[in-house]
Amino acid sequence: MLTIRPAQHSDLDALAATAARVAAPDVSLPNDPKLLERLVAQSEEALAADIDFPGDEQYLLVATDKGTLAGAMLVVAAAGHPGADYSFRNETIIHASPELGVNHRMYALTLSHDLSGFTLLRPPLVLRDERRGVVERALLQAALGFIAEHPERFAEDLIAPLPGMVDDAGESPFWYAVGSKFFGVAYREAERLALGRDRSFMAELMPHHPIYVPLLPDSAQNALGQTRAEYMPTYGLLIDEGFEAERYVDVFDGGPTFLVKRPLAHSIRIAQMLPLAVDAAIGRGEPDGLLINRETNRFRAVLAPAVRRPDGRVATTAEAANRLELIDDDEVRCVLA
Amino acid sequence: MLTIRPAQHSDLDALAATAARVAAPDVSLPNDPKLLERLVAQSEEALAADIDFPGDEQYLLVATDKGTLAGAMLVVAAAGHPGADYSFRNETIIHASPELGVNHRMYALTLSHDLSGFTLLRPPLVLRDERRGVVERALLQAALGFIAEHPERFAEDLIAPLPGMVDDAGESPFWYAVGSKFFGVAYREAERLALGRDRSFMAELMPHHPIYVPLLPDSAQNALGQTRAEYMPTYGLLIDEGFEAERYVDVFDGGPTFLVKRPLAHSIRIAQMLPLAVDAAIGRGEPDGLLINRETNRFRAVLAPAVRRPDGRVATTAEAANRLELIDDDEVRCVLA
Amino acid sequence: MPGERFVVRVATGRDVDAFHALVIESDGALERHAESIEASRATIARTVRSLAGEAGDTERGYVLLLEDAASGEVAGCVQLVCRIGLDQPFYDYRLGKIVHSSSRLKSWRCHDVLYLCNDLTGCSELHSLYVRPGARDLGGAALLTKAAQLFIAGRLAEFAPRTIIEMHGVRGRDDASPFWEAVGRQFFKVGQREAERLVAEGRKAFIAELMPKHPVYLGLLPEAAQATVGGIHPVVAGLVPLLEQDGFHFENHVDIFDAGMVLEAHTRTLNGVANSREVVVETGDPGAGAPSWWLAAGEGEGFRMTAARGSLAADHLSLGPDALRRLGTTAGGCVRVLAATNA
Amino acid sequence: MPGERFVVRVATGRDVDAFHALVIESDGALERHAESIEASRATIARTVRSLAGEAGDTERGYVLLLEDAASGEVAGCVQLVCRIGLDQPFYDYRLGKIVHSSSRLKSWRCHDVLYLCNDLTGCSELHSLYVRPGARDLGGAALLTKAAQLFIAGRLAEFAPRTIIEMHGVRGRDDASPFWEAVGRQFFKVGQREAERLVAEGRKAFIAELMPKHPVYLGLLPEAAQATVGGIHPVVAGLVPLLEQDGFHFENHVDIFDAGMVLEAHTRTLNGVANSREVVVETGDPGAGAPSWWLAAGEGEGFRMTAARGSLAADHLSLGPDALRRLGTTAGGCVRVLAATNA
Repeated sequence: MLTIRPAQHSDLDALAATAARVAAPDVSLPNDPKLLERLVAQSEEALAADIDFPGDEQYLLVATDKGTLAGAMLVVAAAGHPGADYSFRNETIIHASPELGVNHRMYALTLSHDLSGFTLLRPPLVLRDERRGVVERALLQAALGFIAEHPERFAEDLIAPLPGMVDDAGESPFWYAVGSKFFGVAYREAERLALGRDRSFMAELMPHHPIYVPLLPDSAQNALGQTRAEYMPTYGLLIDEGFEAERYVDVFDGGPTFLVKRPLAHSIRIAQMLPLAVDAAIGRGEPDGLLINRETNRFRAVLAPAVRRPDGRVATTAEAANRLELIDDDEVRCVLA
Repeated sequence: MLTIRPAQHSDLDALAATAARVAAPDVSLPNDPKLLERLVAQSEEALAADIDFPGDEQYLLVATDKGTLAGAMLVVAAAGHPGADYSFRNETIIHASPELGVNHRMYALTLSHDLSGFTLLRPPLVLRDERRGVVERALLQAALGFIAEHPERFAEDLIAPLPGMVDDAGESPFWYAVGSKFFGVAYREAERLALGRDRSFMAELMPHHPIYVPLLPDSAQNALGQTRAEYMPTYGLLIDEGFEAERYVDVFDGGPTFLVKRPLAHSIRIAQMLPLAVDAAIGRGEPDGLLINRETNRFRAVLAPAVRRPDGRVATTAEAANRLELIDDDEVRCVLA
Repeated sequence: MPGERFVVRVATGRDVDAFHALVIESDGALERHAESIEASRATIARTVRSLAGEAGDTERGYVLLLEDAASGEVAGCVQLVCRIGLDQPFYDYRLGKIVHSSSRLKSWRCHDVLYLCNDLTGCSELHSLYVRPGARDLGGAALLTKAAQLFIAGRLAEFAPRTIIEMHGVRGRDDASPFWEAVGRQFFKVGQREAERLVAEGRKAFIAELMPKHPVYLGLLPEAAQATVGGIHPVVAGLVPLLEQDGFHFENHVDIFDAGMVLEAHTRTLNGVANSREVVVETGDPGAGAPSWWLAAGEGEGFRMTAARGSLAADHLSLGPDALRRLGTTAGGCVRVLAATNA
Repeated sequence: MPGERFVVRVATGRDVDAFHALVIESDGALERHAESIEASRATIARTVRSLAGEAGDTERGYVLLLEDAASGEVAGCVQLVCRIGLDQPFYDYRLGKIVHSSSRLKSWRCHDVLYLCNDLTGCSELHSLYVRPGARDLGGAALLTKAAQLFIAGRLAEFAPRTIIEMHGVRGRDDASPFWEAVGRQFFKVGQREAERLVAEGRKAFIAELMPKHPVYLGLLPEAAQATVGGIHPVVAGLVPLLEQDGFHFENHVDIFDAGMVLEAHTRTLNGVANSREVVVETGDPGAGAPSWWLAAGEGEGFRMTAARGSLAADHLSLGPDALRRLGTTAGGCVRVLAATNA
């Protein structure tokens, strides 16, 4: 039974192994045991603390199935905190001339701090097997459930960036046309620096004036707001969840940044708070739903057969209740199919 | 019984009389019988037409009570259509220097087309008497109900601008510090021109570069995003409805422009679709609710005693059903207290 | 010296047809001029009103014509505008620098940036310099630019402290400007010739409506476009050193359409203004060894300018009778003289 | 002529204390200099390395000192930097124009706009011109600016095509700059003196971090601030006409802190570069009626400059023995000479 809970120190080996097996893992989690260890410690600290408003906390959730790690997902309470988060805002500028009969939209990329302080969801780190879709969706929905249960810990606006397109040689055409002109370092190096905490070099090096999109080479224009093939499933999940990617792209690779207002996220909008009912008859053919307890450091979510009964309670298996550490009539957050 | 319906030609005299009695009426409706007549005709035309996506339609709703006009409200399907809508976007720019121990937010006003195509709600035009609050709220809720019932006619984003602050002499300090520097004409004249359809002079005359707010005189900074005392009740109504006024202000007077995503508007979010039940026992002490039928050119809303009964139907008076042109078991949109 | 074959004079109402023939023949090189005969008539009428003292600040300007002294045929022109941009905005790009450096990344980068600007508002301008192919080898362009300076020297109060001249920019195959293709076309959605035609007709509102409001990073443009910024068309390459000798400099402004360089000078320090002076002429036979001079005589409609050899002693210049005839003056007359050391 | 009391020479390692005393005494007027003795030592060391040919492009520069010829006391200084902005960005504001016009509204408006820019990157610069109060009436500043030009003339290849000099801007009461109060303080959140101190210490990253990224509309600022843009402090008002005569012009760049004017010149056309020449000196007694000259002799560390009367005939200049002594040369030596027509 797929179970999602906060990462613990004992997950470190499995986390490192998973990070090492997924291509470009830095997008989701650092592929570096030392950094992973620090991240898990930060997450445990944040969960144990009393927190009134989002700061530099990071929360790491893991999904396990039959005792093995199936995936992980990192949630950053406030992007860029305590400084600024950098993105390109794709401004629309209407250029109209009645004289020339012209009325067209120009797009220009403006370095923006708009997303500073928004809650940032990194794409789930999940092995590329047949279970990927199920595990990713469960992780995303569990993270949203956790956010909804703890509004004081997160921002009202949620963002989720996906890595930008690369060409057959693994190079980013957007970086080549834009970033490389402003940085004196290679793409990987810039990416590495950007993951660090001190992003003051961004103010020093990045363009202060908007960049007109139509003046860029076609290869860069085509990459704008596009992610890599291997992230298309995540792209689809975010769309299903009501995220939109219209205005913001990554300053390095032009990848899309998805946005949603917390109450408009699908899994939050349709979630029901229902009393739990363990039901021995459940488990044969009932659809799986995501059940989420309302805890902080004992946070748990399970993907389990779940049905809303006519009496207004949610029926599920004893194992699911067990994993949620809940008993009958405890209130549970349900994301039912 | 307060009833809201589309304006008709026969309302013109009452509309003109109301517009003439309210100060600065141009904010809500033109104080000009000729323009009002054209507006009513446009509204009737729009209601009669098959419309697949928002364009230059304008819808005028009126509220009547005991046969007299109590108020009116204009809804513009797509702001600025077919050109651009102009506003100042209050950009946040984070200026941080670890060296100086400085980390502060600079604000800068950027001429923006972001709101182009959004559905625009003008503030209700209502006489300043003791009924004002009730009538304004009913008009706003009815307009939102109409928008929710006809998503193909309106945008996903709704905006509602309020007029900016003026000083004791009736002058706008924001206009004096900003607009007057860019226009060679007086405020009233600029306002009049802005109400016209051809706004190409905006591109010709308005600043293309952002204006730093802290460099403006205090009087202009203080006026930013503030409305006039007489619009404070409307300000409160919009806040109650979940509108937010953070980023956009009017280019002329610096008044706030409120925004909300359609599904997040309070009256839309809490609305219930219930079968109607005329109930003779209703009408003594039951709270008023706004009941809205689901029509287009026969659109009606009434503020009437309304209760959700245990059987899932909404009970109201025969008069209310009559005015809604509905009978028992017809589905009605209910915004109940 | 080659300039001796020509005189330069102010255009009058009788020159409309000849001027119009130049506009048509130039096939777009006189890009500020609409191709209608009415436009040519209006331009000449402006000169006439300016000479008569009837032109306002926003329109004062003069057309100078290059004329074959023997045949009387018009062989070229140049136009002087006293103040540009006072009626409609005058646009160009300023080529600026933005430096980004990060000590942490040990990075230092200097970016060239184009700013759309109206900086040259209120300057004087030489434009529409055109010489028929037959007169190009004979120093027609040099004579016209010197004539313009001597004309300015005689009416200095009418001209601005700064004078500019735009050079034709680089064109690629099909006479298309690589800069236009990479930049202008993206904003205007029309061909360059069409855009120039609208400007020539005075319909310039579309520039404010459509041009980039934000600066353009040069380094992000295609290399072919970058390479032409501040460049000059081969046709005018020979002219640039002459103008530089006369005090014009490239001060980082370029044309908005083809990014051709704009040369700028402090009007009072222009060679023909600062170093010319008025002397009395007398008839003589200076001989082939005498120094060469740029010479101008006459006021207003009577302005005439040419080149000739002559002997200068104190404030008297001795010229041959042919030169006096070209200048339309006689012994004892007053002539503005500028040494033509390189002629 | 007053300059005869002084010589100008290059600073050496022995001048650290004297130079440092000027920095302290100037009380902030030498705004590019940190107040520590180490900073003064580093500045002088740069001069020494530059003279020895050991300085790289990013640091080459010279300190010239004004010295009382009789007492040997140091009475002023000026600093020459061969290339600015190559290590850290050099910022200033460019004062540009934006014109908005609408034919429908019959409106034409020209807005002055300040653009933060690095346009002057790579220029040469004269800065930190300071003369002790006692030497000001005696032409100390004039002598230093002429000395700088003659020094440049002797090492022209080291200097950029363009040379700039920033003038102190207008201050109000309490020595506060109205421009700083209206603009700089809003962005920096510190006092002007503090900001200048950081720049002097080479900690300039905060400018990139905090300065306005967007142009500033001048017309929206308080009038007191507007009025000081491109202005000059009364202390340097007398210097501006001298610099303008030598070829410096205001080209619309102003200081980012106090909006004081930046003067710019084409290095090769500077009076002291274009119009000076080398002649052989001989001892004589030119007398009080002889013309006055700016004179420089010696190379590198031996550079010495002064003013004196002298008689020039062909390529020989006759000077009194006192002038020869000030120049550190003898009859038959080579001297760079510039006519001091207005001295």
